[in-house]
Amino acid sequence: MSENIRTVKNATCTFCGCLCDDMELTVDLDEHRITKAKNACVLGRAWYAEHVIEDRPAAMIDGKEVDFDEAVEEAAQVLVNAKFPIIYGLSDTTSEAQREAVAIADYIHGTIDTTTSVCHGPTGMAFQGVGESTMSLGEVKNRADMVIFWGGNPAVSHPRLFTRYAVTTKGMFIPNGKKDRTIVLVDVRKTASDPVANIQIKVKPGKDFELLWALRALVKGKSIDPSIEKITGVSLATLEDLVDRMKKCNYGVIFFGMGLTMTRGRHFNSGALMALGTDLNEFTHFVVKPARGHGNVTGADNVVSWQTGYPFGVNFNLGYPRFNPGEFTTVDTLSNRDADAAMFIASDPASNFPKPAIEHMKRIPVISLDPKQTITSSLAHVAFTTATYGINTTGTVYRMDDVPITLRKAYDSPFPSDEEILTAIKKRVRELMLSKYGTSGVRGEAKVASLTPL
Amino acid sequence: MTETMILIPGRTSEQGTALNKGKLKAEYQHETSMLDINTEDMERLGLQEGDRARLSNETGEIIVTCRGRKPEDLPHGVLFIPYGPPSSQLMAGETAGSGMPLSKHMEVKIEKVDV
Amino acid sequence: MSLTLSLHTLPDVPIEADVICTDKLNNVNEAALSALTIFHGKEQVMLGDFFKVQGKYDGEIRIEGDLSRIKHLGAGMSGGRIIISGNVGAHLGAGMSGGEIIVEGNAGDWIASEMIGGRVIVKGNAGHMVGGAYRGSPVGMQGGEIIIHGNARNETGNAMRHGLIVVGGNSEDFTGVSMLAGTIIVLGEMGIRSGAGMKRAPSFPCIRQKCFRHSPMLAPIILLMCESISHILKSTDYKLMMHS
Amino acid sequence: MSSAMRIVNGKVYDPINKIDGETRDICIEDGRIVESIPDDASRIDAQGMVIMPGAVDIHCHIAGQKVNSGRKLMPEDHKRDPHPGTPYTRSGSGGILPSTFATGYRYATLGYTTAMEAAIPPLSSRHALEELDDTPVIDKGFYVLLGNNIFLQKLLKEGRHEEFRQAVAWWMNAAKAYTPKLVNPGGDEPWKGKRNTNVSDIDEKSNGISPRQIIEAFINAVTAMGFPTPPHIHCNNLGHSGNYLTTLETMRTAGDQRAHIAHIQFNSYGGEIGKNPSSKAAEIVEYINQHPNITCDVGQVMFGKAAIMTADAPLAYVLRGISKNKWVNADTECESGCGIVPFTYQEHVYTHTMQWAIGLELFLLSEDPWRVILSTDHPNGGSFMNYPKLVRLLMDKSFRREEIARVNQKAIAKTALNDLEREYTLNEIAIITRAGPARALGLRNKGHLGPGADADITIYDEMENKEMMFNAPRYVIKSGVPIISNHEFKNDHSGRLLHIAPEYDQKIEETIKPFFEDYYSIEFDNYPVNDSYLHDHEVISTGPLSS
Repeated sequence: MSENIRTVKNATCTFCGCLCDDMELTVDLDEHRITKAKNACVLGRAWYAEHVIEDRPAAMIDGKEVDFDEAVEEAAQVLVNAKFPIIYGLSDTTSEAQREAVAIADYIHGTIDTTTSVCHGPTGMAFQGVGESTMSLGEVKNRADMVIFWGGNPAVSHPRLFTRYAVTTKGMFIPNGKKDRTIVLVDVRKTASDPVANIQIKVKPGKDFELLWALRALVKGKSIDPSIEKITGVSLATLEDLVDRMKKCNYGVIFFGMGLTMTRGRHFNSGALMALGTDLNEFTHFVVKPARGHGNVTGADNVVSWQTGYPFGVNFNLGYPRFNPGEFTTVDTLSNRDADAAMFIASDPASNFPKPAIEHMKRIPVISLDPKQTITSSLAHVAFTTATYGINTTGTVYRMDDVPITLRKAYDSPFPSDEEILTAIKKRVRELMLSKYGTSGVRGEAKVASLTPL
Repeated sequence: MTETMILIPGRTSEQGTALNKGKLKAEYQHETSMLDINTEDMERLGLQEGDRARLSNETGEIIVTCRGRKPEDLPHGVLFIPYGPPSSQLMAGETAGSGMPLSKHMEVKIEKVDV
Repeated sequence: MSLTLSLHTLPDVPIEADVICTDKLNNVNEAALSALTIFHGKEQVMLGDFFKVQGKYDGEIRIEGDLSRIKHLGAGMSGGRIIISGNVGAHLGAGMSGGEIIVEGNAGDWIASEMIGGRVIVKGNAGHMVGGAYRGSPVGMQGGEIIIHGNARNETGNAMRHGLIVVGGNSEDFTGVSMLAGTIIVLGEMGIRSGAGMKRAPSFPCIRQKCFRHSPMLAPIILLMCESISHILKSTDYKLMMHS
Repeated sequence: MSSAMRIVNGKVYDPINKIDGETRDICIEDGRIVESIPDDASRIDAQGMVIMPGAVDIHCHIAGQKVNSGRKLMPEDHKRDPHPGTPYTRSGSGGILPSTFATGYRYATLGYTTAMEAAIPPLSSRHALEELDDTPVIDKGFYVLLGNNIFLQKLLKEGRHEEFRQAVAWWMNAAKAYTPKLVNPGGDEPWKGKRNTNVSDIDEKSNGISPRQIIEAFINAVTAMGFPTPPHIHCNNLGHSGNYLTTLETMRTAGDQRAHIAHIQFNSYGGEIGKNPSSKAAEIVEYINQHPNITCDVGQVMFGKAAIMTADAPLAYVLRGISKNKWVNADTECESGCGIVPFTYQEHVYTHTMQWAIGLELFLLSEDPWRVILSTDHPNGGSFMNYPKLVRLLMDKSFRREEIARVNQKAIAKTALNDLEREYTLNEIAIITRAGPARALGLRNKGHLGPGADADITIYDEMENKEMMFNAPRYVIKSGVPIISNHEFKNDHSGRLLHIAPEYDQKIEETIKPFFEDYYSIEFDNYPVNDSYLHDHEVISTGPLSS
């Protein structure tokens, strides 16, 4: 350990959607390492402790080191010349970089999608059907006397959700913390989150939808047949008790996870849960919140929405944004062999996508931006090594509850940030598109007014 | 002996911390090929702790290492695996017009692999 | 002679060809037809780049070849007939208000979604969201008929308000989900959670027996094979809506 | 932008400089209006055209978390109205809640060059700033929601008025905002903490404080600190029958100090709560006519698609019960609530017609156009894209009559609308869309075409049909840059952020911090927005001198 030590207070850990912004980082500036991350959870500690500046070229084409500009040129050529280029990822980067990525998709008339489509995309679709009653995390801390976790395992996925926001923390109207709250956990199996709960409900795998609708019926005062226990594995008495508690609480919250969105029923599962939360507002104040995953996936939703009007899975083929999950989402554009080029930003779909999608990635030119070598970067035609957001770069990230936070940089990286790389690619694709089609060239809809060059 | 069960991939702390070290590292690869299975199901399938099992469906097949879990912790017929490249091999590309593959609810055949 | 379009080149990426629509081709000669713009991914190309065009539109278009990557065929059409000899891609006849589309092979997802009138017949199988609503929209099919000889997949008739869907084979999950009115008849088996979130149903449909009731306008009737959701729906008189 | 330009032969409407339709040259240099420029500068011949300053929207919802949540909520609405890109401009989606790019370009296509987002909780001001940076062409700023701020209420309850003032100034800086916004002050606590209830009277205490105490304190503090515009107030009981009394009391609370009542149409209803509203436009306008300290924007309802989008969460819940549509509620800790409901105003519905008529009555009875400003409370009363039609309703009596014939006659019969013959002049339109809002906002370089003003200029073809005329300016110049020429986009422009930076005693942070650490979920040091979010910006001066 060197003498050249710096402390960064109130840094934000970008590992999960909690985006805890109370990190106190001890940085060894000579070793380029974070030696201590006070306040971090087990995941956060690993996130910081394992972060090293990789000994890799900043840019590679087909595995060979190249100039940055050469890689930008090649990436731009690939994107402009493709007929159905897709851009995907974006959850582990800043909203500044996300804004550039959407601009590229707009300029090249490509498709943009984020990791939302394979985490809470179904929740976004359900939201479009039913809306939701929701809150910022401080409201949970200050007011929630009943907290339900459904289909998720926060102890493992969002370790500080319990202590910082939702269970043990004390708040304005919750002076005694956990003692003032009723905690309920609904899952198919025993998880590390179980001990936190006053009430644990084990639902049969794939029966969340039925259980949620039974609860909705009970909330509305309808009677439910006791055979519900046979269907869902949960007794009617348990459900009635739960409904009674939900109606009587003062401020109720349901956090839910991908146990709902990734199982059969998908958007209908999360929709049923959001509708339950809405129904309960007839009796008391009730809110729901998907426990979002990767650092800035919520920012990706926000940026794509404000720039295009749609949250994910957006296609610009006709010169304006269109939205259709199942058609323009990345698992589909890859599995259906629609995409003929792909740029993956700060995500590693080659390690977690369905097999047919991964197979298609190997057939088409791939551009990757990642701080580390990944399975995706290993198969990429153009690979950029990037600075890590929140450690080597500043920028804006959105917490799972849409609260935006500015990152604090711990130390410099020799690699450019996603934003810098994407800005360079954006500039180049714009030039290429203008030279290919001209400023007077009508692309997209015939509705577009043709313009003469300046 | 072969049985059809439901496979649920999910996160674990070990998988979460290992992926910070790198997905190409042994630790991550090891963690993502560990299968949690109810001990009674194991017994019926003739599997012992640490035995290798083959999971397969229409999409693909993988070999995993079995980790017993108490029946009250993991229901009969339900398998759990940390997310990763092995679980991807069993995931179909179909999203039913949603963009979301069925990533937490896959029907798989499980059988013991004799080494 | 009716108009015949034969696919002569397989597309690399999906083609969007809502220009192949009966309403748009009256009095257009072969050369002009060949020059119509279609989208090959993001590239604007001409119809003739992919299709051999023969004849003149006289109320009927015949389309030949493997059209499984051609989307939006007949979308928005209000009359006439399209006959497709092979398989066809997504959004076939989406939003159509009249006329007829006949598919000899299989069809993709979202066929006749948000349809207002007319008829679509698929002799093979169809994909997801037959006659369904696009995301965010509270109303799907508002009229017309869809006849699938084979199977249909998830969310058949999602948020349907009027019209008829008949599936000769099986349908999959969430058949008739959030239906407002209209008729869905499935002669085979259904997936789980059929009719979830239906509104305004006067009585609970038959369970465990096949029935065939047609009651347009008044109420959604769907042929339900017993599933767990049925219990809940029964006990709540269907009055629970997805929205309220 | 050093390019100089002269606009010749056009009829100029510049009420601030008392120019009413005279033909004059307008000279532009370096993004400003100047006295003169060399003769060889480029020219726009505006023969047969009308020249006005770029229009200023004093109240709209175009950015931030709640608008974006509404965008995510309504893909079906965007699908109907795509906004294609051009070689100069980005693409987007239209509909009732356009994407950021479409918002900026569409405002420009109506001749608007400034717009103020009306309701941002400080906790999400970064989000609003990022969106506003992606909203092209127009200059923009936002009002920050402080009327339900628990900490500020605590100071007031404890009688700590000086600290309250310091804290308000601190918050303006922390958020980079333009002025405080009070929405249903005092109503958040019963909504969030008392089973979705609300305050129903300006003197009803909730959590130990009444709406009147909050309103009074903000007006006093903002007046004392010389903010360019007073607090903008969304009154209690908004949308409820009988609420005009609350509105009158709210205005009385200001005494003779300045106050701005937002979308006052929604607060001009007679009748009994829970029953059909009647019109109390005359009573409201009479008060405003007699009290030059009051400004308001109308919040006109226009038939067709709208979206209820408000920090007044209990109101949105009531409307959700009526519309049965999808509903969003979003609570922000210690600061605000939020409700969203897609909505459609229909001609045949009694209440909707009544709302429409009340708005028009307010315009037509107003004796001082400088203080009764045009707005639809976009998207609450309808899209800002309705402004040209609204202008025609005000300027064209026979068109108004045709429209009146199409709506619910029972409602119309209970209003004075049929008796109002007034037609707005072009000069008055220039006042309610440009000069008035600029003056109400204290924007001295906006809303006029005198030397030193920002070169934000709209040039319309003069036409009989005023809706067509105001729908398609031939030229729109922003900061001296010709954005639209001959109806086509020829340039892009980012626009700048307008905000204030009042001075405060830094010691106030020591008072705020302990509360913050206990009850907020982010760290105090991470709360204030840093300057990197400002991009191109302008600080509007504050202090007694500027008032």
